[in-house]
Amino acid sequence: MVMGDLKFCPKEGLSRWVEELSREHTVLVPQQAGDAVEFLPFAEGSELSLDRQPTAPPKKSVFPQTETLMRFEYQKDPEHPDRQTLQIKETLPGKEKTVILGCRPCGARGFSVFDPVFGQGEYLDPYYQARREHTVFVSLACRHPENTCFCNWVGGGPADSAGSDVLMLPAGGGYVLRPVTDQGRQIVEVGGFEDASPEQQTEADRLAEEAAENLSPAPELEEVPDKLFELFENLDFWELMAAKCISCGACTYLCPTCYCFNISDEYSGLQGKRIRTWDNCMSNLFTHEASGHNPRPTKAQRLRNRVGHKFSYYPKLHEQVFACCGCGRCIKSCPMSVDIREIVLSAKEYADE
Amino acid sequence: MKYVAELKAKIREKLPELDVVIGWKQGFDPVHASPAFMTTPEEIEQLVVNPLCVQNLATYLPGLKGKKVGIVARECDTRSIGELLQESLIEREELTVFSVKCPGAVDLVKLRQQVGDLGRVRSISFDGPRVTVETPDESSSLDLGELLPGKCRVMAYDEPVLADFRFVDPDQDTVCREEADTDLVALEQMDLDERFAYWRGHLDRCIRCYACRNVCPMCVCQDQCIADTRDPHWLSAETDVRQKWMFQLIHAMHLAGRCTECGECERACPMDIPILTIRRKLNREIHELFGYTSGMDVDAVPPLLTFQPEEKSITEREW
Amino acid sequence: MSAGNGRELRIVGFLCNWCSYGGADTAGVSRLGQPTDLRIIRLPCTGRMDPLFMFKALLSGADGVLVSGCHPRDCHYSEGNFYARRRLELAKRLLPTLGFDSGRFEYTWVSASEGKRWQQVVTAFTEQIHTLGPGPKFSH
Amino acid sequence: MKIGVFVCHCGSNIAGTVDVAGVAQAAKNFPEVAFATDLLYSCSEPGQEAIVQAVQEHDLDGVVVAACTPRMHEPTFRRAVERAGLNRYMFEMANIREHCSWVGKDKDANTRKASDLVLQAVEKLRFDRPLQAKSFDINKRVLVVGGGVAGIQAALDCADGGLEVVLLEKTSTIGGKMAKLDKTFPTVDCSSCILGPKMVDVSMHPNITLYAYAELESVEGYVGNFEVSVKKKATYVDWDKCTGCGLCMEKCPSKKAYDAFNEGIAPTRAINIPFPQAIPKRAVIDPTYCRQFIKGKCGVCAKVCPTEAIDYEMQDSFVQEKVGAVITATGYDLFDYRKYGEYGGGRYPDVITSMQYERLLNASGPTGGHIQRPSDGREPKKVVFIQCVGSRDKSVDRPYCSGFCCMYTAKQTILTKDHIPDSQSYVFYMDIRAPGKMYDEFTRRAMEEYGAQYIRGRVSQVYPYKDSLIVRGVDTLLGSQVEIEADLVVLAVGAEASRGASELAEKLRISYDAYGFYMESHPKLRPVETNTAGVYLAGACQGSKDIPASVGQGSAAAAKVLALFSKDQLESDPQVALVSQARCVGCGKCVQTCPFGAIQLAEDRAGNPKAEVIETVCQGCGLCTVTCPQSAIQLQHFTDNQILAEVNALCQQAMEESFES
Repeated sequence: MVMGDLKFCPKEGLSRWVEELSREHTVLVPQQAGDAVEFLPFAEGSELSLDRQPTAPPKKSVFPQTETLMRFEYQKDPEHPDRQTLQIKETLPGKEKTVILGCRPCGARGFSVFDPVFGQGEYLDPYYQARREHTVFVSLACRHPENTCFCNWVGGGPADSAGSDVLMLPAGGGYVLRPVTDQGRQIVEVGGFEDASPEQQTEADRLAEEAAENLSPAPELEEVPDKLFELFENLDFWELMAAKCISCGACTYLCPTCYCFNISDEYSGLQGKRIRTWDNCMSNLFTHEASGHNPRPTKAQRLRNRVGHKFSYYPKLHEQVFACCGCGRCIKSCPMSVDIREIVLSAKEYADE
Repeated sequence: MKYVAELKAKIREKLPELDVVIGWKQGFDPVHASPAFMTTPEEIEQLVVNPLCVQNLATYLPGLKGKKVGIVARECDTRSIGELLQESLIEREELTVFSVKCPGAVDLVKLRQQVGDLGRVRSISFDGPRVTVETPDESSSLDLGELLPGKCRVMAYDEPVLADFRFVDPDQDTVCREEADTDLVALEQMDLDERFAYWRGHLDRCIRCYACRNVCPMCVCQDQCIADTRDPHWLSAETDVRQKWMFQLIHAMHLAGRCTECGECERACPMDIPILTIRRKLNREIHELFGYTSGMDVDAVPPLLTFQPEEKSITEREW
Repeated sequence: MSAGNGRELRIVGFLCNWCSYGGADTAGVSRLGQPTDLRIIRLPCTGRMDPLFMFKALLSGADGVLVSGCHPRDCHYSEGNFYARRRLELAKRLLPTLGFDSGRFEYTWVSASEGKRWQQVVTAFTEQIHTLGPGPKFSH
Repeated sequence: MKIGVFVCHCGSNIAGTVDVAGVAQAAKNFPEVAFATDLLYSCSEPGQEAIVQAVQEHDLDGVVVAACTPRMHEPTFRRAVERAGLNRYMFEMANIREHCSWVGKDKDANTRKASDLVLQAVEKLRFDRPLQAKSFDINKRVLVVGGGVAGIQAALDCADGGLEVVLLEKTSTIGGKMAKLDKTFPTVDCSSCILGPKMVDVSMHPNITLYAYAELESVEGYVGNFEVSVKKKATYVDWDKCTGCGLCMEKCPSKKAYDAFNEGIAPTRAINIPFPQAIPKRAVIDPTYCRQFIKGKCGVCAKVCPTEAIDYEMQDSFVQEKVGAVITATGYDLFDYRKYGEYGGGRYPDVITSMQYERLLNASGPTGGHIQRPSDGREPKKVVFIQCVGSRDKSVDRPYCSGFCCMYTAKQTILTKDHIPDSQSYVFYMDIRAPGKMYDEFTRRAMEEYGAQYIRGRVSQVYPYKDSLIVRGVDTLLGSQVEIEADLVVLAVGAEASRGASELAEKLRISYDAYGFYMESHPKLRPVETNTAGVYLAGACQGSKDIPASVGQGSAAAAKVLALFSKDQLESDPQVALVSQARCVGCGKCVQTCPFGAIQLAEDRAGNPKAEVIETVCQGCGLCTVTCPQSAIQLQHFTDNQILAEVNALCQQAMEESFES
């Protein structure tokens, strides 16, 4: 780390910085709405809600729930109404920069699961790429891991910088700002902060370590991808795991790493648009085929897919990386308290037997 | 609860005749209970009954049709069971109801407002109306009455709608009570524009996860819900607030005269949208119009599946 | 002849084929002038009137919704309007809670012979919607 | 899909207040519209031909006609598109006449509206699917309700045409009002002489089953297959045994019973045969007057009856009949003359109704055809007739003209002169309505040959003076007050809907107007049909009518039934409910609400309960579609998607505003 890179932002300086940033960029900050905490555009008077893990991760800023892929319009020849031409309008996202400030490291890390799918390799997704390139993540390191946190299981940690452009480390009644990327550095510069003192840096490191120690120890998961694979045909196991699941989409829609989508056309008169919307493998319709056949007719098969995808199929495709950032939202937002950790461990133990 | 031992014994006794008994067990942390599907004596040992057992287990019953099912149910939960029976969505012969006197319930949103992030709670214990919560920073002593979900404040249930076995502690009082519906009253004090803005604002948060629908014991369509189909195409896949609002109206209207106000929809909503209010409003109107309360009488006909040639409570407009 | 202030508002009518649609026809045959805001959707019976159509119309930008069917006891299908009355009354009562004036939705009964009554209903309802003005909109 | 749009001028009916060509031009820009034009008269032969040609030339898949109401010409155009080779349900109508050009004055607004209505029809049509009718067997029996002259005619014509007829009559004899009349206008021939033989024909006809003293209890089913329950009211006389000898009536000690047949001008016995030519000629006990019922003892009739037909314990009984069509011929009732207090009807015995007067004139009436004042039996010399008693008067909610009172009053003045040559008749009238063959000539004869004095004006008061009545009125032609000292005042009471007509209509699911007269399907083109398939109208139940018109309608209704039954099978309307087996969860809510019992729970191959529609029983109301929360049962041609398409089309503008957001 280059000395002089680390800046200190006093607590009361935060909103000034955000205000400054919001002159040039859209700044999404966690704000309370109802009892939920959401990423909403900062406006004058917005109150930042940084104490709780945001209810929803910042996923939708890069991967919106509805992405318009294109607009189209039929144009008719008034003399020959049976002849019509189709006009297609591109709808790529603009190049304005968005800053997401106050997400947790796990929320930013989530995009590292997206990148291999949408942003690397043979097939590139221009919508994702455009948004990803123009979004800056200023993550807030966690001080107090929650009962549901398990980032350490999947390679993360309370002060993990993967996916973030700037890391905000709590210290000395404010934050030590640690730029991770050049974009991050530029963002920090806007604040005109003073360098962080060595004491502040030490305290920040100490608090980060403390937080990491407060996480329950991570189990060994190396064998899990294969073991889940072996359990694929074992429906009894999955029925047991899924007994209390109600097949809703709270887990997937709040998951920073779930990226499945559906594409549909919506019309109004002669105009229409092709949209891409989040899809949800817990839904019966996810694999409902046009013939009426559904290879995953029950919730057991769907839960198997969700867990399997995250802890088996994805890592097998992408260098043993789990498609999970350990944020624990699926656990705490589940109305029936389904615990993915329990399922992963059960799978591991089941295979052990 | 003192009766838990007795309850466990009874479940153990009946288990051989049953495919599964649904109850609650401790969840992933101190403040979360989780549904338990008990098939072995060991699993029965894990059964708990306390104010954290908030899930209405009746929601699982239609999915288990054809099996012999035992269910542990609070008084208000039996109202949902009554409605399911009334609509022939489950069979009485397949069902064994272990009715427990409700120990009260904790609205986790209210608890969070009192003690902060629930993910940091180390322990929680109950002693009559006192609730003691420990976090790494402090210990709080709270009043259970302050933590009750809204649904426990609008209707009082002393007795279950139906029960095969009943478990009550001798000194136990009914926790829920009938009071003015404060949420609804607050809403009705707003003017129309404010109410419109209220719903627009709240519903904009909806992520269309349909937890409200899937947790609802009365949502019998489940996989066939019209929210998901293109034929009929009631909703588009777009996520604008109109679609979200329309979905809530579909849900509410399909529950009209059927909703048992268990409040699971609102509890399940991860985005904390106060959707139960719409259903309560409809229930209140149904009661006023037809003198009907869903789920209380297994033999009644739901009000929207019947009519009177002269409707005493409907005053039609003169033109 | 939009009621009053010139600008038309969007009013969607749902009429049963046997009575009210015929009543609107009778009004037409008798040349009973009416405001032009209303557009009519023909249903076989008010029993086919899903209250959700009304919500859908209002959420889609309609300013008013009018349902009309056979008088109670006169339903071509015996009972359709009896069910409709319960469903529609309930839906109407929900509207204010959602932030819509309950006057944006009315249901009534007009027989095939009541052209005059139909004229009155359309005129009064259109005036009512114009008094309320455009419905709440979801501008972004 | 390729849609053709045809916008009708209807001469100037539409084109006068709608820019028809503009609407057609606008339609060219609607989705999937491949052809649009305007037509002068789309329903005319060249108009229909143009549609057929366009469908074939442009290879259209569906047609929208923007013209008059679909209630008028939908069947016409459906046939036209069928001729063009399309399925008849690939057609929609936009009603731009009754709902647009005829009710809006502003041409721009009308044109916009017409355009919207066409778009709405186009958007619905995009979801139309070809539907195929199914055939079903029919029961070629017909039920005729009402045994007056219209019902008798309908029953005889049907029976002669080879149909089995069930004839229902509320009173104990058929004949209706006509049986009470003395003579008929304008021929002055004897009413019972022309009706009597027809009544006998009914009783003798092998194809007719007559239930007298019976009422319709309930009706189930649909055209071709109705199931009716007939209530046979207790007569307390076993009609299988009764021979109609009349001995009981002669010996009955209760002599003050109300004589409905004679309009109450004289009492009758508690056991009674209304008149000698009654069909069936059977006695009925009126328990409100019978001593056996009031006091619990008497039994005279039972003792004297030679066939032991009397049965005091008799109860109402019910018979079930299956028929394929119903003709209602329930006739009319008379206006209550007491409602005009100023005429003294009901207070002064010598103020009587025209029908009571008929009974006084009739040789089979209680006076043997001698005109006698009810008060003292004296022969009246001056008779005043007051017309429009309960007709053309908004103040008594009878704004319509009963149509026949002018004629029967003229007849009664003639008969009065015939009976009492030195008598003088006066007629207070508003207008003379005599628009029938030989009708006006007849009223002239009454005035000119029989010297009836017609006074154009209303009567303000009738009051007793000594042993006569003073009729005070106004002669509007002379502009002076008139006072006539009358011996007898006859009120020409108007017709009103038969009592109980609305209850019957509800059972039959037919419409009636504000006065209780039944609604015909179309006032000009379908005068004896109702909007309920298989139910027809004959006679005054549809509106006041004289005898020739009633007989004509009786025959017309019979002809309709015979035409209906000329096929062995009927085609069911395919606009019925259809269950998506994949989406039905078998909750049975539709079964619970269907008014026709057209849905039953069956099992699919896996044994899951699924709703199943009995297509021929389903009437297509759509109640089930709304009841089903997952919309698994859809009313075809009115599916959720079709109605949503219409809603969306009408809200498109508002939708598009947000679409760009």
